[in-house]
Amino acid sequence: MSGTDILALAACGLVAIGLYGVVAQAEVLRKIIAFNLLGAGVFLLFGVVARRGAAAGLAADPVPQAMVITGLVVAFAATALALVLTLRLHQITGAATVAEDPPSGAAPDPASEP
Amino acid sequence: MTATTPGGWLLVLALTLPAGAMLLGFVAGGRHAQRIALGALAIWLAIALAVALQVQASGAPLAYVIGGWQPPLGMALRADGLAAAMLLTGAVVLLAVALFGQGAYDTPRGAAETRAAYAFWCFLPALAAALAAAFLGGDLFNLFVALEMLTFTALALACLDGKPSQFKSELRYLLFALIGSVLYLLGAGLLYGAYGTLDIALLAGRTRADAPTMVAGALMTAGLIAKMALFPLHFWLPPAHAGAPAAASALLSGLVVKGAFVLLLRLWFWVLPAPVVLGGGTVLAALGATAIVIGSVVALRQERLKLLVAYSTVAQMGYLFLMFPLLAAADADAASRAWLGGVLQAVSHALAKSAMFLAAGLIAVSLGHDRVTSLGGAARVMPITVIAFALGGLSLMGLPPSGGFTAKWLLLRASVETGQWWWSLVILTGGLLTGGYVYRIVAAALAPPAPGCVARAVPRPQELCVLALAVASMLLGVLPLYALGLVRVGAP
Amino acid sequence: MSVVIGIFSAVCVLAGAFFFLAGTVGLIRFPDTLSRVHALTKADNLGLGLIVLGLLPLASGAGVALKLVLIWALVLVGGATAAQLIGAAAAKDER
Amino acid sequence: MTAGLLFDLMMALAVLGTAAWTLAARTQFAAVIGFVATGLLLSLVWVRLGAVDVALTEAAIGAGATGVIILYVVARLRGGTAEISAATPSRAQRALAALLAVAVGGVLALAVLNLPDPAPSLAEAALAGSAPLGLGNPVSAVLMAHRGLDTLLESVVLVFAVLAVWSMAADHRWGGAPGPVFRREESGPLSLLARVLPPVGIVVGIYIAWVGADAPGGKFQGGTILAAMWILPWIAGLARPPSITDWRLRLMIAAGPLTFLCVGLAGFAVADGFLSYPPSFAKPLILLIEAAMTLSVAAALACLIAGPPERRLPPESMAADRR
Repeated sequence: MSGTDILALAACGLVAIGLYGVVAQAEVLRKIIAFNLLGAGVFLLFGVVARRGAAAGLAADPVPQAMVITGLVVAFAATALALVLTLRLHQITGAATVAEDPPSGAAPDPASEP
Repeated sequence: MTATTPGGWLLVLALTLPAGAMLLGFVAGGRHAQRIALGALAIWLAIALAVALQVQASGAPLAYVIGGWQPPLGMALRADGLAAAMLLTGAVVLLAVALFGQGAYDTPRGAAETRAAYAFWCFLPALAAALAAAFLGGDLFNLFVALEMLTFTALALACLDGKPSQFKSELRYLLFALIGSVLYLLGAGLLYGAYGTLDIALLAGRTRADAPTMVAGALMTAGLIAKMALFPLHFWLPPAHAGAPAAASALLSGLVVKGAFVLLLRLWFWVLPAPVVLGGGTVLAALGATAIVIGSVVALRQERLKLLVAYSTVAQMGYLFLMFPLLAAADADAASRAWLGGVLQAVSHALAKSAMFLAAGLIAVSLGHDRVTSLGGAARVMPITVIAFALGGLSLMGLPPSGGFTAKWLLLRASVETGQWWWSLVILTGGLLTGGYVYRIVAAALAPPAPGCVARAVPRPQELCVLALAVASMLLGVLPLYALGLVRVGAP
Repeated sequence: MSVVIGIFSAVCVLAGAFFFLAGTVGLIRFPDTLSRVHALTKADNLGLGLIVLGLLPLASGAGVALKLVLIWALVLVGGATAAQLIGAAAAKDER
Repeated sequence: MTAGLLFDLMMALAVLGTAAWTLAARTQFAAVIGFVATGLLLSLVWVRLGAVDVALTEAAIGAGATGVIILYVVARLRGGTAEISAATPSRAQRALAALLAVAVGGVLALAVLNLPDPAPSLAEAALAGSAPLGLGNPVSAVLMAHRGLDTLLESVVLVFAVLAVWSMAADHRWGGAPGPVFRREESGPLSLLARVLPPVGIVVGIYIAWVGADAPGGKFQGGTILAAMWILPWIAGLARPPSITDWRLRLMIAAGPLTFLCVGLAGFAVADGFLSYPPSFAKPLILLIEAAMTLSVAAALACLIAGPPERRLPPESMAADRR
């Protein structure tokens, strides 16, 4: 087993940890953190793929590296958006989870819209 | 080897024009954003039409190699019949929704910029750019970026009203969509590791049925069906789509979910090896069949018009999955019919469902509520809107002469011809249940107004936009067969 | 000559690593926020300083050496400010 | 060789350990700290993987900027314990989630360890493709030329995100400056830092963006540092951010993708088509795009971190109110 294989297993572990956190935690904020761990695991997998493709004197294949840089920026934007929505939800309703409301609030009243 | 075809530059234009319009509208703001968006969407429709005609005329997919860099190092844009048909559908729906949106999101001359109007007029061309990227993209990673463009746009459009009740269901939607994207990306990473490219044309026919490919396929499929709200991952959709303002609901249910659908088709019928498709297709179709039955039954029991229409989306998306096992069948004619039927279902649902959501929005504005039991009098105040709703409903049911009929008939025939007759039972049951909930609405709207019910008239131009969409979904059913041949260009 | 430089670098970097270790032990073992911050910033600033000092003779040119010193200076400024802010917040909490 | 193996093993265990600790942390604050620690360890892992560009981006954006915005929201969420405990999944549900996670992780491991050997790679092609562009860093060449469409769309996505974040504002706050109001601090460490650091930080940020053409670095890493240097005076209350309706701010955010788009379309006229560069002008054009993108990344990141406007009125009218 090579060092890259060990890091590949770490990527798989990170994906599993992130996935568990996203599913099993209640607070949205913790879900968002877990989502980022999941994303980090996915990017790490790209890193392992890049490292395996080291050739022509380069330490790693540049194409997956470029994809990760693009992906990191997109993931940051997604996180920012999710956090703003979390904060606004909390400011307006005081909620910190996305659990179903009690039945009375389950059907949003669209009557007031344009 | 991909080569740029004549007319390939149209694909570049289809992607850059709405993106540029969004950026310009973003900077200019206010009334300018509105005019830029309307102008850009009109030109975009012309471009989409030109792409469709070119594909139809040449009988071969269009392609454009970006920057002259050949895949696998570079990337290509491609438009086969599927992409051209979806692009055209997107352009028609977006332009109709934009014209409809002039009612609610108009910024009069001299008026200050408002939040909702600014966001609406920036995100319409944004959605056009996202759809163009998703339909034309030839590279699986580039399609990931397109998926995220779709997610951000959809989320912002859904929150347009700024209603507190909306934030929770939209946040839930966002979490689902983001996890879906990440799973998709994970699969793409594995595919790159296995084949050293993410170009769809290069992957096609090259993939092996080994562990990395199978796992990648499973992860990407899971991510995409979460975004498409296939049973049992459907529960985020109805509140998220029903709570959005009418113009946004129409776009979310009509177009946004179709972006993920096109990606799923690309994955299954271009990238994954045939044995996987054969086995997995039946699983997907079984989930789709469950979605058809459960979505329709739940829709039948809804008290609110918009929620009813949203549950109907869950059911209608189910039909799209019936094509998967049929396409893998040995009978080439039947497979070709299933392909045409499936794509037509996506197109006709986009047109019909956006018409129905816009109609539901107008009804809610006019009556001040959208309780199904007290829609009485609606047909008197706004006959055009109710007719449009009913026409859309006919297409969903699959009654002739609608686009939905052609689609469902083709799927039905293909399922009998391939010996998988059980799917035809699902199609028929779904049609009956759909008839049930559409009848419920139309009958309630035709009833005399309840005493004390005050219904306001709605602007005629808005009603006509809705009618145009509904009529378009009907016209699809009377199109001559050679026009439908477009969808077959470059089919798997 | 190069042997002397090598020994000098190794001693400095090892000493720096020791200070980092000490700072981290302090972070974990000390009872309250103020003493933890105290242990961390002091020890880490010194540790990083020693590591930079050890790496300086190995730098390939004046530009690289300047960058190394700049890194140390920036960490020093950032660490000092953060420590002050954390300390102020901790003091406010106690009151 | 074994020392390297041991180091990789330690790094892997440290990353997994901090990640698990992040999930188990008792408070949200502790969870964020765990997340940032995981991110910093990951950037070391990226160096081990030979991807220094990614290591910089991970440290700047993955751990740094993401950590900052999460922390900023944690500080503003209060209470809701009853709701949280009501929504917490039951023991059986959590066991099911764990089973799912382990299954996905296991299957994934199986797939990764079965990737073909020798691995397919585009390294050679990318290296050959970056020489004619005059770029010494093949990652930059892939980002700017071979996969330029990704980067173009990504920069457009950043504008989408800024607009989406703004559109979450309350209606009556439209036209305000991004983010909450910070009290002006005349003295104190933060105020001192906000005065002393930006001149140095701006130079460092521009340097990192500039050096990206030939060495690890680039617009995203440099832009993040510039964004931090812009936000610092806002937080210290020393400078007011511009109003979100100010066209200059909007142009700053959109300048990068607009420049990229224009240069790309100009390729139709002066080169081989969309997003191709004329051979003799490739490097200056790429540097032009990089410069505009650095500015836009900095502005967009700053706006994403600040969030939607929370002041009642734009600064000018606030002054008018007081009079």
